[in-house]
Amino acid sequence: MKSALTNACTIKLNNFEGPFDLLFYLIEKNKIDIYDIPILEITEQYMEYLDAMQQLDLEIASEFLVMAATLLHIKSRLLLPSKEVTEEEAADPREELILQLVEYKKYKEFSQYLKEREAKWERVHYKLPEPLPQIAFYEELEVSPEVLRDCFVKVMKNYKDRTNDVSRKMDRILNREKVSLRAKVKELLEVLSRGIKICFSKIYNTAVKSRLEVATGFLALLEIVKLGRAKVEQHETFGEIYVFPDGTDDEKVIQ
Amino acid sequence: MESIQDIEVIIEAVLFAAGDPVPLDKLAEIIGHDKKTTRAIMTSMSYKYQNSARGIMVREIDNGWQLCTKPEFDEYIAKLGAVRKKQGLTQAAYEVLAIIAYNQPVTKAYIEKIRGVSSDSAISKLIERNLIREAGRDDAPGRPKLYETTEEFLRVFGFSSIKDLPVIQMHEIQEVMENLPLD
Amino acid sequence: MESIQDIEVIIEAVLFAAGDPVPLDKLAEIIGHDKKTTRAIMTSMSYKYQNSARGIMVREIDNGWQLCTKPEFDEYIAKLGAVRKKQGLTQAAYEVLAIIAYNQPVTKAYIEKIRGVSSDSAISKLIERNLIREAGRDDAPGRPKLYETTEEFLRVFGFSSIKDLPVIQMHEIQEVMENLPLD
Repeated sequence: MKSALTNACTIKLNNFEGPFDLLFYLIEKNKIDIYDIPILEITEQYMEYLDAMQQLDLEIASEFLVMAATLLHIKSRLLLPSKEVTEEEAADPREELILQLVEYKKYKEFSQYLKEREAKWERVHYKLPEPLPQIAFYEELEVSPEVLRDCFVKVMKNYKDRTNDVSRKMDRILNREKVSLRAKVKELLEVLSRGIKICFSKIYNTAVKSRLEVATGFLALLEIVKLGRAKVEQHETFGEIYVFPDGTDDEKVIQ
Repeated sequence: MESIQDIEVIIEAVLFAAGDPVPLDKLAEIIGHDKKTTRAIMTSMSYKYQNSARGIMVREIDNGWQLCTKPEFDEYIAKLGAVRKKQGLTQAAYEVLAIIAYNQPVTKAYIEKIRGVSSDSAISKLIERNLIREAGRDDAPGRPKLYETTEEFLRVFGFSSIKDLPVIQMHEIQEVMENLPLD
Repeated sequence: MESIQDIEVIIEAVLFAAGDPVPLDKLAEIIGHDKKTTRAIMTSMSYKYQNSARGIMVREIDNGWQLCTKPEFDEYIAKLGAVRKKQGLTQAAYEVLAIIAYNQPVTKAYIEKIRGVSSDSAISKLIERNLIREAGRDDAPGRPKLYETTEEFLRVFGFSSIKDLPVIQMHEIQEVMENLPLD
């Protein structure tokens, strides 16, 4: 028996995909009903296979050993019914194994079906695509003319900003050396010597002078006020600063 | 107004030139009909090719349509030479493919639970053959990769879509439970 | 014994799978007839395809035979390769277009001076979209290319001529200058 079995399985041995596959082979070979597996016989045959594999020096994958343990466990439970049977244990110990085998069988059958379909559809031939020019066509552009107009105004605005910025930067660089507190005090005193009231912003603002000049001009004004050479008035925060030389009246204001 | 026959003739030319499957949307756009009408035309056309004296037929793949030769002429085509035979899949690969096809997207752990063996090499082989691909990750702990079948799978096995897979009786398991002889 | 129709069906499958022209010798070998008979079959087949409701036809090329689409379906086949591109110009393209529209004909140097950045890709995009075109060369040193808007530009914006461009009051740009924030 053993040697016959050994011979029989030498051919197939390597082909078993796993323990389920081997069990299946045994079930079909013995013409057993999958729903009512005679565990004693099957376990015995399964162990014989493993033994044969060992004799042939084949490496036995761990999954086969796990299944062997499962089979032996089921066998022991069937042989030695416990006296105190819990409800859970009352179930057929083969149940889980059978469920797994049925599930596996389903896919094994389907894989056979896949092979058949593949064999048929392998006989079908396709044609290479013709070289087609890839033409990109665009969906309608929907833009209002105003968008174009606004875009242009914005671009020009940015341009002016940028060029303005550049020229002011240039001015600042060129003016840097000229700006000194002393020079601004002198400049302001000259204006005040005409004896008229002046608006600070008319002389110093960033549209016509660099920031440094405006700031220095303001420091110069503070200096002059400190020296008692002028008085200042401001009616509201951030409002215009009026500068009065000593003894001038309101009528004569520089425009 | 074009007759159905005129449209079928246009579609024949278009599918011939395309070689690859042409999506339903694209066909509908080309013939200037809605998708429902186009699908009806394609179904009828497919039937006509199948049942008339033609060497070629129309097949549906994943909501697209493609011309191919009828399988019965393979032996003649083989005489042209240069017919490449693909390397076959292993039994393990077929089993893994079967499990993925019915349960996609599915994790490796699930596949291995059903097969009872490690399935890494079969999975890599199937990916290499472009029959399956990764499909994101499962929410389960460890966020394992999920696998699904590809359009190439449909093409190779002659399915028009995943819905085309034969129904496996899932209630079979239920019956097993009921029929277990409890001794 | 195969009928003529059976043979024609086989030939359809063979020519389809071959794609390239199949020499008469090869066809004769495949269908198991002599060359003279094969030629007669091919001539008759070619005639039938030409005169029936087919999108494809059989063509003789250099003593070989090939399937191809009938020329009258070219326009439909062309749609296969057509890729619909989402409309919409980039901000850069709008700016370049606006500068050209209001200053045409204009050089790239001018455009780049106004924008302060290189504008090559925006210009090529606009040319590709047929919204601008080259308009001769400037007299300036190096004779740089000039650009102007096209009829397509007028059509897209609904202008009948360039005079329809919305008017920009010079003060709008001037104001911009005067209202510069004093930093």
